[in-house]
Amino acid sequence: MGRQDYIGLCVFFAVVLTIPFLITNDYYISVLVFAAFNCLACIGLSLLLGYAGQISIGHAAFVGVGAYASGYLTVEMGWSPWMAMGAGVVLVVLIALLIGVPALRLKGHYLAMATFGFGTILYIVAVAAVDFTGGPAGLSDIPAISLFGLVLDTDKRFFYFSWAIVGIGLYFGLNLIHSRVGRGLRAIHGSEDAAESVGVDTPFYKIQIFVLSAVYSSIAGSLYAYYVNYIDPGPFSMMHSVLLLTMVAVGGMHKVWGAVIGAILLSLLPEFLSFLTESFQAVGLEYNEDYNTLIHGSILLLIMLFLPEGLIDGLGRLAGGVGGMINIKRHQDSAGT
Amino acid sequence: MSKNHLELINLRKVFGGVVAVDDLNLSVRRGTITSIIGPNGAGKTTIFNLITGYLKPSGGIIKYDGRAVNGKKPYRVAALGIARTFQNVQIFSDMTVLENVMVGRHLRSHSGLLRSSLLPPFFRKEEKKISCDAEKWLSFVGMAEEAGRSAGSLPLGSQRMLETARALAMEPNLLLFDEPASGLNARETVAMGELISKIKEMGITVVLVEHDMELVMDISDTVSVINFGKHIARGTPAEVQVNPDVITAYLGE
Amino acid sequence: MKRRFLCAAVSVVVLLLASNLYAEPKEYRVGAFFSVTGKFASLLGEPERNSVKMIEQQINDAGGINGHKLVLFVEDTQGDNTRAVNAVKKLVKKNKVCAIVGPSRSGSSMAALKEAQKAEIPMISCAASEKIVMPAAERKWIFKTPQKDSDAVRRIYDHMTKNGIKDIGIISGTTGFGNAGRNQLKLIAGEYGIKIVADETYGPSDTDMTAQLVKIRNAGAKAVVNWSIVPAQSIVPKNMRQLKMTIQLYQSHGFGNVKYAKAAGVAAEGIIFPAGRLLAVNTLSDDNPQKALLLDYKTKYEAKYNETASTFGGHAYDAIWLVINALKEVGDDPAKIRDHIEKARFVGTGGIFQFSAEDHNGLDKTAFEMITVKNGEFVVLED
Amino acid sequence: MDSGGGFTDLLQFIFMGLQRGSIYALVAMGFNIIYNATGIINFAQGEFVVLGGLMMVTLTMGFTFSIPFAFLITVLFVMAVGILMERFTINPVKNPTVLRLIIITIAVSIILEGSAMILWGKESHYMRHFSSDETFEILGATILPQTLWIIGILILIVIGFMLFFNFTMTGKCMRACAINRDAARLMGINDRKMVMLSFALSAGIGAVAGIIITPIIQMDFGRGTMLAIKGFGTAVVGGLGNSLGGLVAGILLGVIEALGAGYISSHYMDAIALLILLIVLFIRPSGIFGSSEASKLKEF
Repeated sequence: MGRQDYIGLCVFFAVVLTIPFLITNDYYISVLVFAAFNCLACIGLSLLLGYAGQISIGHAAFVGVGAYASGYLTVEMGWSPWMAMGAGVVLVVLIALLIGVPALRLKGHYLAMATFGFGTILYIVAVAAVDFTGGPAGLSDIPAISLFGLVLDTDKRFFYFSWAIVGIGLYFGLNLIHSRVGRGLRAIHGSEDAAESVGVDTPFYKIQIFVLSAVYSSIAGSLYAYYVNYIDPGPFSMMHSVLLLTMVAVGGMHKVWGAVIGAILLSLLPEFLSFLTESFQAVGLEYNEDYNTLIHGSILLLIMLFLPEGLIDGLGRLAGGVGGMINIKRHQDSAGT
Repeated sequence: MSKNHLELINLRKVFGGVVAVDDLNLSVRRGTITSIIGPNGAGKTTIFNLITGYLKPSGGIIKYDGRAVNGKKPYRVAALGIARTFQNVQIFSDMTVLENVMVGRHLRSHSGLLRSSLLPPFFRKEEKKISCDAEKWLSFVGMAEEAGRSAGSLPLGSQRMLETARALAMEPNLLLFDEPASGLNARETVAMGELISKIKEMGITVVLVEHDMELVMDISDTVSVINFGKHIARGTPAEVQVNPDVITAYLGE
Repeated sequence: MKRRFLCAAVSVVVLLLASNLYAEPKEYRVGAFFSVTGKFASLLGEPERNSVKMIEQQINDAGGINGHKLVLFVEDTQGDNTRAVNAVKKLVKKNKVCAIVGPSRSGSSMAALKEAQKAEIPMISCAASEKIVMPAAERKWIFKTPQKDSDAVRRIYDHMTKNGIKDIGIISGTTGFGNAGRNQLKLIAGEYGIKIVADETYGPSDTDMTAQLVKIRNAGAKAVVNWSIVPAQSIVPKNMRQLKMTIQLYQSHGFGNVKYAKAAGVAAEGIIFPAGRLLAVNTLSDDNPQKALLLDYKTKYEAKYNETASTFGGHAYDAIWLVINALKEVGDDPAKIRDHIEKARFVGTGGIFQFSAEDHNGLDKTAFEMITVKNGEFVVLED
Repeated sequence: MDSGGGFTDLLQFIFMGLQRGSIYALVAMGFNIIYNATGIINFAQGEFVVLGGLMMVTLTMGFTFSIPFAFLITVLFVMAVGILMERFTINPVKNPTVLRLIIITIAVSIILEGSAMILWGKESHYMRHFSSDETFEILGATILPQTLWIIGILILIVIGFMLFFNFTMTGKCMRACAINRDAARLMGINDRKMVMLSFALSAGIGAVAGIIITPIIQMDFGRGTMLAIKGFGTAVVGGLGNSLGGLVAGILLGVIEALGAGYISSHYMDAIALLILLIVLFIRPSGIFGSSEASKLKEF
């Protein structure tokens, strides 16, 4: 049980290692680097949402805190990127505790609203606190991070670095869900009352996982800052929080792998759309970029309508054929009663 | 060690203006099966919820092993060795049967967030032990074969058994059953009765809220009758059955 | 069902092949990236995209550049920095362009410029902030065509000084553009002995600035400067009128489309703002060196797209012509193009550019004309 | 022309707050109607407002229809959009979970936003005021006639809905569905129809909000998200599902924002309102007017 997850992890590392040999164009490598940031944040979010059942529409703010801590401390204070990243994590832990302790007493839409409101406040602060964040003009000239003396300033190097961190995050996440703590979290999702009846300290567990998922986001943010070398409030807005949430849901929120798949696919979607645009234009068809918004919305809608468990289960079901379908159906029917 | 394992002294719970539990006094002797019976709405489940911390008493004292345990959170109550089942079965339907019972071992294991995330489960001693123990309790209720199944796909009878196995995995001193036979067929009810008796033989004190009188009279050492949140009678099954107050309460004036 | 899927798959493959077959060896490849569908910046990106597309067609209809076909690759950043960074990489690494025009927004430019620098491909931004090209020695490969914020501020302050205005209130949107303007307004005020008595901001989607204006009024300001992109530029004058504030309103050069003045109706009358000459081309004197070019761009754009030409489209127009001129002279070697642009003297819609190693913008404050709104039209303000 | 002192300013801010707040209240009302019928938070609510505003612009400025006639057509049009949305995206969902439904409404809002962008373009559209756009003074503070229209129409809608929910059979059925869907179904109420009706009504309210605010703020395709956010916040502060609460919370938030911008700092205006929202949530998780049980019901 759970062993296939670890086989999956090995496959994951093998794929990451070979991709730069298969894709020689650095542009696609860089698209995948951005996908890695989303992936990392989404793994954290799926631990919170899919396993512990607690929603957050404010995670982009944690990504932002990580990015800004890294940006400010390296540019203004001259810290080393690694120290700044660590400081970002510490800061995010403190902020997550501050907001999480009162917010996690809430449920459902109220928790959604609280995380959302908090995220928006941090965004407004990022825009308004010009002295620290540079305001809308942002912080530029953030240094690149280096590993064992190797400066990670090419796309390939950063590709390996960022996906290795995703891999580590994935490894921690997978271990966690197959452990005592992970079972406790899933129990909270299943039935909070029952979890408490066997002694699961639900408030403590919720806050722990909230903090952990915020840390994932923070590291994703720091990596973003070191890769782009420039940050402004734009990428940490609420739209990005919603996007992260969507990635998790599209991939399948009850599996960590779902978050990975969802993050990669939705990160690649704009590329697919621009490919579509080019192809239409290349054969002389009149096609306007404006339609891309429509296509984006439609894809999201179709996935949610027809593959409600997310791509990972949905595709698995399609692959599993009719027999598998009946099985799951029976499962659902009895679960529904 | 006091003779009474659990003692409720002037316990009171008011919802809005409605008195659900009205200065109730009740004691449960160690190692016995005590049943609480009474008409619908008599406040039986409320009593369980007060004991296990899901509700805060409006007044009175709950003594467990001679110590007051009022107002503790449910997970603290569980840590004292009090386990319970729920009237509407509460299992973790997205997890496997075995995993459900493994959650029951929560208090008997210790890995925290960090230790849990560092090593995969098959490299961890504690994880193996948890799974071993869980299998043991699953066999105890006769469900060893179902270990890999998704808990949500079980029929109701097995779900109640599973809930019991999960509670037993806590190795509690006191186990509260909230209508364990509701929704079960005759055969399953008998099996449940046998299981509860077996649990008592292990030295665990059992408190039972149940509507199935046959089951109650079969296995209980003591029966307490509650009506409108008040204790109206107490005794052996035989005594209670002939008590005129009880008959009035059930049949009306 | 299955057959339809197959058809779709085949056509996708065909499309893919078709797009690759397009590559001919002798063409000049130029990249462009604008915020065509972004929420707050599509108003900039659309005319920019339209302008460069128009020029591409114009050039190719006339037989290309020295016989080379001009192939333009346009990316949509959606106003998003991540996409902007990716777009530069795509243009450089996939499309192998020799120069890049865009993006529309200051933030996107700041995020993307590192990639252009690293790839050593000239990038000519259409965004306002001066930080993009400062210091020019470090931003070796980066140029920009819109006029400088600081020059816009100077023109406004010149006008204030002439009219004896000392105490002013400023109000700006919390966008990169608004913020950059706010900084310049505060920075330069001292030079002119102007005192900023109130400094207010509002979010890009805000719809009512009454509270901020009341504060400015109470602070005793004798004029208001509003620095933002739409739609706030129409709302601020309306709010002022609503509050019966009669002090002079100055706006930034972002007020670059007569539509915004129309949207504000009577409230827009008398607004003063610095802008490139495109907006008031009809009131320019015939001997103005820019006039012929401005009229040409304006008529062609308006005939093709059936909408008023804006200064934003003009910025992209200038940028793409800078590249085309360089291509004509030195071919498609990026380094040569860069060197050529750095020395270029060029009459554009934004003004008369004179680039140098120290100045990658090439415009000074004479690029601006002070313009006012009269009977719903832009006219050059007579001193 | 000099400021008329502290009181005038206060009054001015309050007028501004009332105008903002009325729109928040209307959007929140739309949220609440659908929430009551389905338990869904419809994030496309803001797009109804945008569609209403844009359609009205086209009808009055493009086709030069009279305002009452255009008003009617616009509301009917947006209601039709609401019904279509329910039929094609909400109704077919068999095993709804809250998160799934939320993402569906987000997807619909993206689609509606994209459609609006294609149909109406990217610029912001303006529309003439219902009556004069000359302000008049009350105790030194100025107010637009359009603001009075907004407040007046809000009051009419509130009264209209109170009558509808309390005195018509359909309204009572909708309330029954909101309280207990299963029980209502057992009583023979067609709950599916009620869900559709709730989408129609809340789309209609959204359209009205868009129509009355457009003369003041102008309308463009991208405004929906922010309106939805503010409206959702309002609905939560007022207690989800509580229409009267939403009304009061809307006005309150609008006034607080205006006062915050006026007296504290315009840089942090939106943050102030959200901070209050958070404090309300932490102290009274069910909103100012919500019942505490309601907040425990829905889970993800």
